[in-house]
Amino acid sequence: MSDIIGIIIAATLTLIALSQLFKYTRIYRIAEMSSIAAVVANTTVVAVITIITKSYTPQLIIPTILGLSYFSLFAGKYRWISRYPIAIMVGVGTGITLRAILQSQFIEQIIATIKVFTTFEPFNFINALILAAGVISGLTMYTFTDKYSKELNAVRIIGRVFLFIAMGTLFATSVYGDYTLAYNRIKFILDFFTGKLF
Amino acid sequence: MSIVYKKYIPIGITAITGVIVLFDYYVKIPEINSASTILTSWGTHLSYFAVLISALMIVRQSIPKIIKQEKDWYFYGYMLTILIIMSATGFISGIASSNYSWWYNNFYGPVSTTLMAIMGIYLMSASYRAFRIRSVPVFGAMIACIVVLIATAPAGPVWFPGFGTLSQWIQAYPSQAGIRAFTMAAAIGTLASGIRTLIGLEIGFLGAKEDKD
Amino acid sequence: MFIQGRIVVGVFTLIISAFILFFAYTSTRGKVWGIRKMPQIDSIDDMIGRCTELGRSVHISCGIGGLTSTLAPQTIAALSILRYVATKTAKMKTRLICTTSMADHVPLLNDIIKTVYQNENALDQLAPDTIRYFGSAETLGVCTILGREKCGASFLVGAWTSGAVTIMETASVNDCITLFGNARTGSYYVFPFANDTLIGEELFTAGAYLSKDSIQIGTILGQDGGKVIGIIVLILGIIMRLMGGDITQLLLR
Amino acid sequence: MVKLIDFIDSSYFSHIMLVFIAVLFIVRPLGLPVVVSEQTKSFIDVIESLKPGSNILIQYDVTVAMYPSTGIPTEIMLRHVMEHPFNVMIVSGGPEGPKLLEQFLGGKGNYNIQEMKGRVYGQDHVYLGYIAGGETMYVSLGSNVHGTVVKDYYGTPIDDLPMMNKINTYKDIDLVIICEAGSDQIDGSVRVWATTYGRKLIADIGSSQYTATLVYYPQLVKGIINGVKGGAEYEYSKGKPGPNIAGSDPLTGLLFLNVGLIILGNILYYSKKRGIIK
Repeated sequence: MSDIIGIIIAATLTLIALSQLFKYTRIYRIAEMSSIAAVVANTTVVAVITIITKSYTPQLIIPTILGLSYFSLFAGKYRWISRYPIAIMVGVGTGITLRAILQSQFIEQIIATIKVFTTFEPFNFINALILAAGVISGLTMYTFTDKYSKELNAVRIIGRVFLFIAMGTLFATSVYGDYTLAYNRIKFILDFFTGKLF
Repeated sequence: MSIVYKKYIPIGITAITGVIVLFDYYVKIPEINSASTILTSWGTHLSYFAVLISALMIVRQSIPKIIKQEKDWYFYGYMLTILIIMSATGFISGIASSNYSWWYNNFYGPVSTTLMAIMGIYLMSASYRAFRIRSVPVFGAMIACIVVLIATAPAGPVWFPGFGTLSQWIQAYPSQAGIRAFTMAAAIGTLASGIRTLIGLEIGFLGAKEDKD
Repeated sequence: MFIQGRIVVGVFTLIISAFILFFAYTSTRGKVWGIRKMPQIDSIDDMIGRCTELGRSVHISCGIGGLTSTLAPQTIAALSILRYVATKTAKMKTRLICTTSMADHVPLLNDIIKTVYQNENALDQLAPDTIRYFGSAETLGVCTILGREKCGASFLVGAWTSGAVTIMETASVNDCITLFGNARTGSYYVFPFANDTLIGEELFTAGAYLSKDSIQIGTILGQDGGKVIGIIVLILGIIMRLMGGDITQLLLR
Repeated sequence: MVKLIDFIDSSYFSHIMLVFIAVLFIVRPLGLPVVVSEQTKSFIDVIESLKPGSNILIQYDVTVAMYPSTGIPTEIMLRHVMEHPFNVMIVSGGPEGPKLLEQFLGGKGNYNIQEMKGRVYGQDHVYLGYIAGGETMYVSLGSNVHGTVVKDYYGTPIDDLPMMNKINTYKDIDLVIICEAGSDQIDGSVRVWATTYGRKLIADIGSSQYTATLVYYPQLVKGIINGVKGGAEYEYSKGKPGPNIAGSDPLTGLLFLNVGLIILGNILYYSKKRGIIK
């Protein structure tokens, strides 16, 4: 029984959410509010359970106190106390990011571009040159100096073309999965009305 | 004086924390390595408290709307009801229980998958407008997009032989170059932004530049 | 003491950081560095001005990047933009709506927006529901806001998933201009759909550019130094490879 | 005329066309041709060239929201692997993996594994469940399986499972199959299994990961299944039409609709600009 009710709720919410495509109506807020409530409830339950079980660990006593200081946000004038936990979080995040960012996103990309040059055979060589030229002009597009602006602007346009070609390509390869999802939802609604789901 | 504990001490904390976590990656010094592990676990623990604050904020914003019976107040009532029922179920019977997952699966599941589907539908109407040739770069994007779309369609290569090879070439060279330039520049931007944060220049997260009381 | 395989990365990090610090240092000594105009960032003022004229509200969201994750710098860059936008809306008496999907952001947003409005003596303009938390259902919530509360501009900055398309399309139906700034490769293909874009590194420079502070502008020039190093290493590597050498092993040390 | 063009320019036109094409192809499938791509062919070849009794590790990281685009294609792959006399060890790096895989192992999916004769849990396939830790976890799993995992998904100690006695380190694993959707973890998996441990690697991934994976083909990743498209090619070459082939028809329609809309958009844009249509 609860399965059938579940399917009916799911189909109704799906239809309501899809209705937003054609016209925004107030009924759409039911779908919005349902999912917000579910998401917030879920994260809150997980957070509370974790806080209750973990806060007694000696290692985590300081962050527990700092975490409680977040509540100073509601105290108006003493809002600044909440900056201490934020400062720690930002420090951790920045440190973690700076660690490996150049390894995977900079050096390995350079290596991959160098390795494309294998032979002097014209077809391979020209392709490799296109790749290298694209990378270099793309990087030039991102320079911010106002010197040599005439010369640089010409290269910047070429770089922009490469960046946009990448956007077009990634769009074409990615929409495939998104259309699968769209088609599956339409099929779900059709199956619901033809009674295949029950 | 107040600027010291409102601004300078937090900046110092960020810098010290950041440098410890950063150095942990490069060196094998037991003190730094364990300090970094502890700090990382602090960060995770602190974000649970942020969740509490956020939930509290939602409740604080909704209740006045319901009491004053503002426009659409009953939607907020509905939200609070589900929020309370679901949290109670979670606390009483645990998050692994079937009661709890019934609520989660039927109230969030369909909407989240529908949202992905809506995104797919919107991508089509967005591409109709976005790939109108207004400049040279967009022309490149459009050509690449059409070639790869045709080659990706399961029956595409049958009807348009040759597009498969062309699409592979585009993906392997010009498009790859664009992605690489984007990634490399983003890496440098991230590094610069991180350094600005650590030396106390880019402190968007610490309120305004100066506090007036 | 140093871990094998990470030395060259460390050296690169040091060199690029040194570049950035050098340019910042010369700026403190009074040297003024020029940077090119970035029309996308300058358009922020126009977008807010348009909202003020039409009597509409401004929407901003700082993305999905948690503060302790590797997306943190993107979020911090977005927060710099938020601070600028909030200052403008406070001055121009335009309504601001700030949404978020990350609980991490909520205390930050509260602090920043309240402090900015306090500095502009505009705390009375701040509606209690200026900051709204939606969890991972943010897209749904923003679509409602854009439709119901007549937003004239929507700033989607920080790390984003491709779900931003939904917001942009809803915005275009509701005659709302979007600025999309993002540096995540996964949602790279979303850029063509926004009215204005901050592609990748441009997002990180926005905060420094908007500050109009000579030291921060100096650091932007330092970033150029990093790119020049990258290009030089790349060209050297290619030449060496064509002559039969191999630089790649060295780079992986 | 102006009204018609305004209607086409609005989003409603493309929404209606999309729903129309999807419904049309669901109701009346055309049976459009399928071309088996090189990557899919080599994917199947890698599996079929393995000796009987080989040990396979499947890394199952599919999420609920992406299941239609990635999960369904993995079902045919799982079924194909299970049909051969291999030892299959499955592990999930994402929390949503177990619930989805349970459907398959329990026979609720599109392909019924319970019907397959001769498959005994613990002797020829084992499911280790969800293990947190991402890339670090896979590194330690490769160096010492029994040290990383103590119990399987159903709570049995893995030392009691006869199959697990044959697998101790990465050296005992002959093939690694990645099933991945949504997360940006393909690079990490390639780093661990192909670069560090030098294992033979094939990938069954969602189409959003395809470009990222193509970089490694064919040096590190020996074969790729590209979402539902790859699934359809898989079913076609195995001669077993299933949900993927059924799903690939509407997709051909939708992708060509998209191409048509882009071209139409440009024609209308230029006609308006040049004043051909007023």
